[in-house]
Amino acid sequence: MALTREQIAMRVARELQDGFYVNLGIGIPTLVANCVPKGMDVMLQSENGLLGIGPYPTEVQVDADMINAGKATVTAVKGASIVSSSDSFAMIRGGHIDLTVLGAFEVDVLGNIASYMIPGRMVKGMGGAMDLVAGADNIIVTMTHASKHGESKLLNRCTLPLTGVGCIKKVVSDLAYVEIADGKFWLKERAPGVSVDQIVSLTKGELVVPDVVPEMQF
Amino acid sequence: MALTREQIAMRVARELQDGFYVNLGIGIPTLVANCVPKGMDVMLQSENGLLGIGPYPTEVQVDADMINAGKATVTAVKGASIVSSSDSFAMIRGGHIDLTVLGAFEVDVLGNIASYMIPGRMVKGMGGAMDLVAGADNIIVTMTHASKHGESKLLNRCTLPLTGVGCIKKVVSDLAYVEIADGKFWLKERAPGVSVDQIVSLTKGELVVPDVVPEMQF
Amino acid sequence: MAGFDKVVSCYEEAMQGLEDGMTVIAGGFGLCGIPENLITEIQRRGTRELTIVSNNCGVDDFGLGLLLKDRQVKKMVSSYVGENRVFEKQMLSGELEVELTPQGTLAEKMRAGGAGIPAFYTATGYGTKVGEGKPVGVFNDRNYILEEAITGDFAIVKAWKGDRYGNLIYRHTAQNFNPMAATAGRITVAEVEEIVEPGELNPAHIHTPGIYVDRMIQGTFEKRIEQRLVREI
Amino acid sequence: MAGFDKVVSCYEEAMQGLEDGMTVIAGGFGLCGIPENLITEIQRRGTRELTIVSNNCGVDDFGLGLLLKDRQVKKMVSSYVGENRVFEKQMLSGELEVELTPQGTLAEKMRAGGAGIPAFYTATGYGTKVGEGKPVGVFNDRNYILEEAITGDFAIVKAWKGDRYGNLIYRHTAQNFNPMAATAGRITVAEVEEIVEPGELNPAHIHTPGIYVDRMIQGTFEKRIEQRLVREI
Repeated sequence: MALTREQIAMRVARELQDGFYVNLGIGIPTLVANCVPKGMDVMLQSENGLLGIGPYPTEVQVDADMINAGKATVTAVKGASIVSSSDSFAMIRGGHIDLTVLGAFEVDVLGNIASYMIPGRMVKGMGGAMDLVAGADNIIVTMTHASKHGESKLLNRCTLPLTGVGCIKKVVSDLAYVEIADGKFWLKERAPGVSVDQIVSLTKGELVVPDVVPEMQF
Repeated sequence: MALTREQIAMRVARELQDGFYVNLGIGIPTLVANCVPKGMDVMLQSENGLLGIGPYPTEVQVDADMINAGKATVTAVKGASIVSSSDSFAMIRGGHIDLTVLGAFEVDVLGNIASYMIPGRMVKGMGGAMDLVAGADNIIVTMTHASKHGESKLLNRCTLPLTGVGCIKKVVSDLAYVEIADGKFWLKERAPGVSVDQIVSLTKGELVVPDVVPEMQF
Repeated sequence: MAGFDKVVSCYEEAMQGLEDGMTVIAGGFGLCGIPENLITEIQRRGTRELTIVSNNCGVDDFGLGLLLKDRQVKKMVSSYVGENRVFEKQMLSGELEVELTPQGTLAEKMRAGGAGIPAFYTATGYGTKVGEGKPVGVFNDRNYILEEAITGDFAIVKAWKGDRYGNLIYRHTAQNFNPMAATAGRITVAEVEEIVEPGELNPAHIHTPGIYVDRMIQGTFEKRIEQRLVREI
Repeated sequence: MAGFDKVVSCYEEAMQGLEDGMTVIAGGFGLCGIPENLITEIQRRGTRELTIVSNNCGVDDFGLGLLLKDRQVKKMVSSYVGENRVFEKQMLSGELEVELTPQGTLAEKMRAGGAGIPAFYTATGYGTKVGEGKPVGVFNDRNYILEEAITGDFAIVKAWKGDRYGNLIYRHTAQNFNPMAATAGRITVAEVEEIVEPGELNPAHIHTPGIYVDRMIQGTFEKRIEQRLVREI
C-alpha cells in the first residue's frame, strides 16, 4: 500500500533530532509538525520571519499580524523570535536551518528539483523555495512517486523549470525512501506492502536496488 | 589670522540644515556639535551604532555600555535609536547621512583624501573613515591648510595612502574654504585677515582664484 | 526638533511627487503588514506605468491588487503572486511585465539597495531561470549568481508605532519586508497605527530608525486575513 | 525543550574544541560589549596561531590585548588598532599578520558570512590599499570592489540578557559587532549578564535569535571604560 500523507510525514519525522530548527513547506511537509516524537523538541521556522511557530490560534487569539509563510493565522511558542524577511532568509541562506522539508513536482539523479512552475499553468512564483533549497544542507523532498497517470517523478533529468540544482539528497515518496548520491537514486526503504518491482517500474531515473530493501514500520 | 579650531567648526556649521543627520569625525569635526545654530536641529550619528548622540554623561549617568565612535562615554537624545554595526554602516554606505565632517592629512584636486596612515608611523587603521568617505555625498574635510613646516596639504595628488578617491568636494581649512570640482581647487572664502597670496602660496594643488574672495565673518 | 518631524496631515501629501513610470517598493507579506491606505492613495491618484516591488501582489480586491485592477502597473517584481487572478490575465495578455524573484533574494536586494551594496552573490537561483544571463562567481567550489540591488523612487511601509521622528516599530510578523523596503526608497513613506512622541520608544526596540523615513501618517487599517485557521479550545 | 537549552556550566566547556590555528570572530567595539571572560578563557587555554577577527584588539592589559601579550595570535583582522602598543611591536617584528579592513566592510563581511552571501560589492576602499588585488565591478557608472564574507570556527559574543534557548538582547551600544559575529561562527558562544527563562524576552526585541547560538554562559564583567568623559551638573 502506498503511504498516506500522514505516513509520509511520519517517515520524515524520523529524520528529526532533538534541538533541530526546521522549515516545513506547505502541504505534506506541514503535517510533519504533528509527528514530532514524544520527548523531542524541534523549533519551526516560517520564512516570513517567525522562528518558533506555535499552534493555530484559538478564535480569541486570532491576530492578522501573526501569520505563517502560508499566510495562515498562527501563534508563537515560548522562546520564539520574530525578525525581518532579510534576517529570516539570512538564517536560511546561511545554512542555519537543520532540516528543510518541501514538496516537488520532480527530482532527478543529480539532486535537481523542480517544484514551482509548470509551463502553461497559472503563474505563482517560487516564493522562498529557491532560497530554501540553495541554503539547506539537509533537505527532504516529499512527493508522490508518480503522477496520477503513472508517470515517474524521479527522473534522470527534470523536465520542468528547476528550483535548484544538485541540492536534494533525500526523497520520501508514497512508495519509498530514496537517497541521491553519485548521480543515482539509491533505494533505501519501501512502503509496507509495496514491492521493489513496483518502485523500480515507477522510477524513471537510474535506481540502485540493494539485495535487501527494508520495509518501513509504522 | 588663521582660524582657530572653534572657528573652523563654526564655519562648517554653516553648512548644516535643519533636520540633517550628521556624522562628525574625531577632533575638530566633533566641535561642530557645539556650533549648531539656535533653532536648528541636527541628529548626530556615531558609527558604532548610535543615531542621536547626546551630551557627555554626568558622573552618575556614566555607563560603559553607552559610548561613541571615539570610545568615549556618551548619552542618547530623545528619539535616538541604537543599531548594530552593520545596520549603522548601512546608513553610511547607503548614503543616508546628510553631512559627514572629517579630518585629513591631505586632499587633492581630484577629490582624493588621505587620512588614515602615514608610512613609518604607528599603525592605527582606517576605522570607519573609508566607509564614510565612500558612502557620503556631502563631505566636509577640516584640516590645517599646511603642515607645521609650511608644506601644503592641498595637493595635485595625495602622497600618502588614500582613504578614498574622488569623494571630497569641500574643505574648510584654517585659512580658507575651498571647493573641489573639475580637477581643481576653487577658492571660495578666506579666513579673516588672511590674504589671497598667503593661501595661494600654501596651496600646492591647482587653485582657481576668483576676482573677489569674500572674507569669512564670525 | 522641528526638522525631524516627519508627520504629514493627509494621504495626498504623503504620496506627493509620485509620478507615472516610477518605481514603488512596498512592504508586507501577503496581506500582512501592507500599507493599505498608501496603496489606496496610489489608486486614487491614478498614477500609471508603475513598477511595483513587493513580495506579493495582494488579492483581486485588496492591497496591490487594486492597482492591477485599475491597470496602473507596468511591471511587478515579486516572489509569489498565486493569490491574484487579475495578475495572470494581465501577464498572459502581455500588459503586465513580471520579474519573479526568489523571496530571500528579493529581501536581500532591497536591503542591499538601502545599504549601498550594488550587488551580491547568492546560490539561490543558480542553474534556474532566475540565474539566466546573470554573472556566475565561484567561491569555495560552489557556484553563485550575482544579484543587483533594488532601489525605488518611493518606498511605502506600514508600521505599528512610529514616533514623530519617523522611528518605527513593527508588530509581530507584520514586520516582514517593511524594514528593508523602508531603507530602499528615495522617498520613504510610513503609515502607522499610532504616532507617539520621541522618547516613548526604547532606542533598542526600534526596527527602522527615522533616518530612513521621510513622511509619516497615522491611519486606520482593515488588516484582512487571507487564511483564517483556528483551533478548538 | 531540552534540545534547545544552550546553557553550559563553565567557561572551559564554553570554549571546548578550540584548537591551534582556528579563526575566532569576536564581538565588541573598543572595550564595549566584548566577551571579556571568553577571551580570558582563550588566554587560559593557551591556544596558539589564532586568527582573530574583531574591530579592535583591546588594550595592552585587557580584552584581546591579553592574547597578543601571550603571543597566541597569528593574524588580526581589524579596522582600528590604535589603542594597543603591543600590537605594533609584534607587527613590525613580523610576528603578527594584520589585515586592516574598513569598519563597515568588516561588519558586512561578518553579516555576509552568517547570511550565506559569499561576496558583495562595496565602494568602500576602491582605489585604496584595501582594494588592491580585489575584483572591480562597475554599477551605475561607479566603481566598486568585491569583498568576500568572513566565517569563523568560533564566534564569541557578549550580550546583556539571554534566555536558555540562546535568544540574546544586547544593551545600548554594547550591541555593535555582536549580532553579526554571532551569525558567523561555526560554533557560537555567548556570555551574558543574566540568563532568563524562554518567554521572558519579547520576541520582537530579540537581537540574536537562538538559532545562531550554540553555547551560553552567565558571567560577571569588569566593563572597562576607555574614555571616561563626563559633564558637570
